[in-house]
Amino acid sequence: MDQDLRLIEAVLFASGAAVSEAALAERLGEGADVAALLDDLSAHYRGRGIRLCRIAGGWTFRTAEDLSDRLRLERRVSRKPSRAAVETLAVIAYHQPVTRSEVEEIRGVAASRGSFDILLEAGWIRPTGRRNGPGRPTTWGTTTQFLEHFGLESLADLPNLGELEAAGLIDPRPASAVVAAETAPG
Amino acid sequence: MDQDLRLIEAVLFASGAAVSEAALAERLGEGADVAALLDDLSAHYRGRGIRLCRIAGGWTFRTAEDLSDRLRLERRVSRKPSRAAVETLAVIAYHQPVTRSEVEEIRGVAASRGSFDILLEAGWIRPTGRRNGPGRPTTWGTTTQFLEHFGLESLADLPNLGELEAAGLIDPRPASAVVAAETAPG
Amino acid sequence: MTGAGTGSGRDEPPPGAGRADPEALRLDLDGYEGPIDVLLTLARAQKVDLARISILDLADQYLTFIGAARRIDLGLAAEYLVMAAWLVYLKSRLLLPDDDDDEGPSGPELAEALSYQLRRLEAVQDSGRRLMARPRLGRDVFARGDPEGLAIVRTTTFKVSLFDLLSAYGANRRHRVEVLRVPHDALHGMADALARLSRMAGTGMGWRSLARCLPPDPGDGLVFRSAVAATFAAGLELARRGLIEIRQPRRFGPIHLRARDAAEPSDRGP
Repeated sequence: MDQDLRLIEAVLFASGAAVSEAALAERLGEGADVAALLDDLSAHYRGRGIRLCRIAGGWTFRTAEDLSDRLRLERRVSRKPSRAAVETLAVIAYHQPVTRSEVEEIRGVAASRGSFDILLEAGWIRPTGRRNGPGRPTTWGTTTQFLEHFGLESLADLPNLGELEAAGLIDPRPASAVVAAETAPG
Repeated sequence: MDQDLRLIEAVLFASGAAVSEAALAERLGEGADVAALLDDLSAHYRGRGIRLCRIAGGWTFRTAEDLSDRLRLERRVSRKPSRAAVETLAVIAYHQPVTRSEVEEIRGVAASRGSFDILLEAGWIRPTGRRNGPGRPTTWGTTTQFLEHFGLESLADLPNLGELEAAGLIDPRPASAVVAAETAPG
Repeated sequence: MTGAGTGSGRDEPPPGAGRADPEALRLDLDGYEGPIDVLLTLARAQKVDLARISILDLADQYLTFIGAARRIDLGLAAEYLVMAAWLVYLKSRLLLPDDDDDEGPSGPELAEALSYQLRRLEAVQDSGRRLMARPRLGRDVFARGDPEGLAIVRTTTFKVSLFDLLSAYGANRRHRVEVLRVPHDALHGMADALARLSRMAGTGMGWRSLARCLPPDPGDGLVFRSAVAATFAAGLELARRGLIEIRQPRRFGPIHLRARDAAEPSDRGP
């Protein structure tokens, strides 16, 4: 195989961007017929998995377009959201519409950005509007996807505090009931 | 050209790192003879400007070695590693997992902090764990990047490793301990 | 301990192999990594298999070398002298009959350990050179410069059950009791302070201390502090709007407020 052709092949392969014919000519030195070499190379790769393409005034290798579907790989990943995310979701579900700072206030924890991101990614929460007041903060609520995921027909299906307590999910200390009653929405 | 061959070519080309045979098989689906396809592809690139190489446990394309001079037009001035750094790297590569004090013992020199820093910066070494014993010192080994940089398929590919092992020269213990163990009766 | 396998280490001459030509010792120690490196270089110059080298001869050569180096540079690094001392000791152990009561390793064992260390270091140096001589990525061979990457489309499914959700809420409710609440109804707010100061500014008041701008019943303790803070903050806000001026003649001194000069009516509100 022609040494210049090999060099062009290697240069185009290793370059981080398309290479102009002028730059190729400079590399090859005087007397090289860059256009003819590119023709050769292009012919060689015709019908293969890689193709020589002319892009933005230069030449570069690209994978063949018809393979793009087979080059993609589908992966299903199953993730367990953090406790903070689950708690944030619960607070949003029960207190919606609720602002981010109200969620933080209810959870008694400051940072919740990561939790919101995960819940958004899962498609479980959505912005529902803005609260009148300083800064007009976004309010959040749950989505239809949320109901579907948890097998709920409507938000009214969420058990109320009394039912949660009866199910043993809330410590029935009197103080908690007092505080809960104080801060319950509505 | 065979569609599977085209796909392998495109996958290896598009991937930023070496691709294992298992990963290739997963992409090709059942019944594909990956080894035979790789042989075909390898034969196809023989003598060209790009070459199919086995590196770091997978397959990848690299520019042909003999073109190195003509490819190195843009002189990236890479600092030549000091003798101390090269020696330290060799000790870690051949004797891993090895502690810092074992490196010093083998080299017979105390200071090697700078060398470790340079090797870490190059991404060639990494902490691999801790040695049981007083102080539980960190042990060091080489990285995948190390294999990639030096074009090694695996650590078993280290030049001359077999002979050095046969000669009993791969042993990070202090020389006196090695000799004592060998001369000990039984 | 045959030296059969070590011969491969001698395929290529080490860089600067000639530097320790015993006839023309270069007394500059800068090029060496340490005493062991000097010993190894001296040993190599003998052009014998390291496994068969005479440690006794080597020790003598080292002592000669260091003796000469020391005449030139009295500040010779201590490690070189420590090695010299140790080699003198080793010589004595090799030359004098072994003391059977001795607990430590015998002279020949010490010599063997040194020989092993030299061979192992030689192997390391040789391996390092071989590694560096390989075609290296980014220097001799190149990877694809602009890999398109293999798209992996990830579909994430989140695993949470309704039970997880409800217990999280339950746990949250439970912890509510621990949240500290500060009764804030009794505190002075900025809205009142703004209204009050605006009224005062409207009457064209002259310099007046902050203390005399407080509400009629500022209270005490935390409530009093809130009155001061609210009034001061309201003052800053009105100053920003150009309605009043604030001055504090000295650090930590009293703060005074007054309405903006009537000569600048444009700065006033309608």
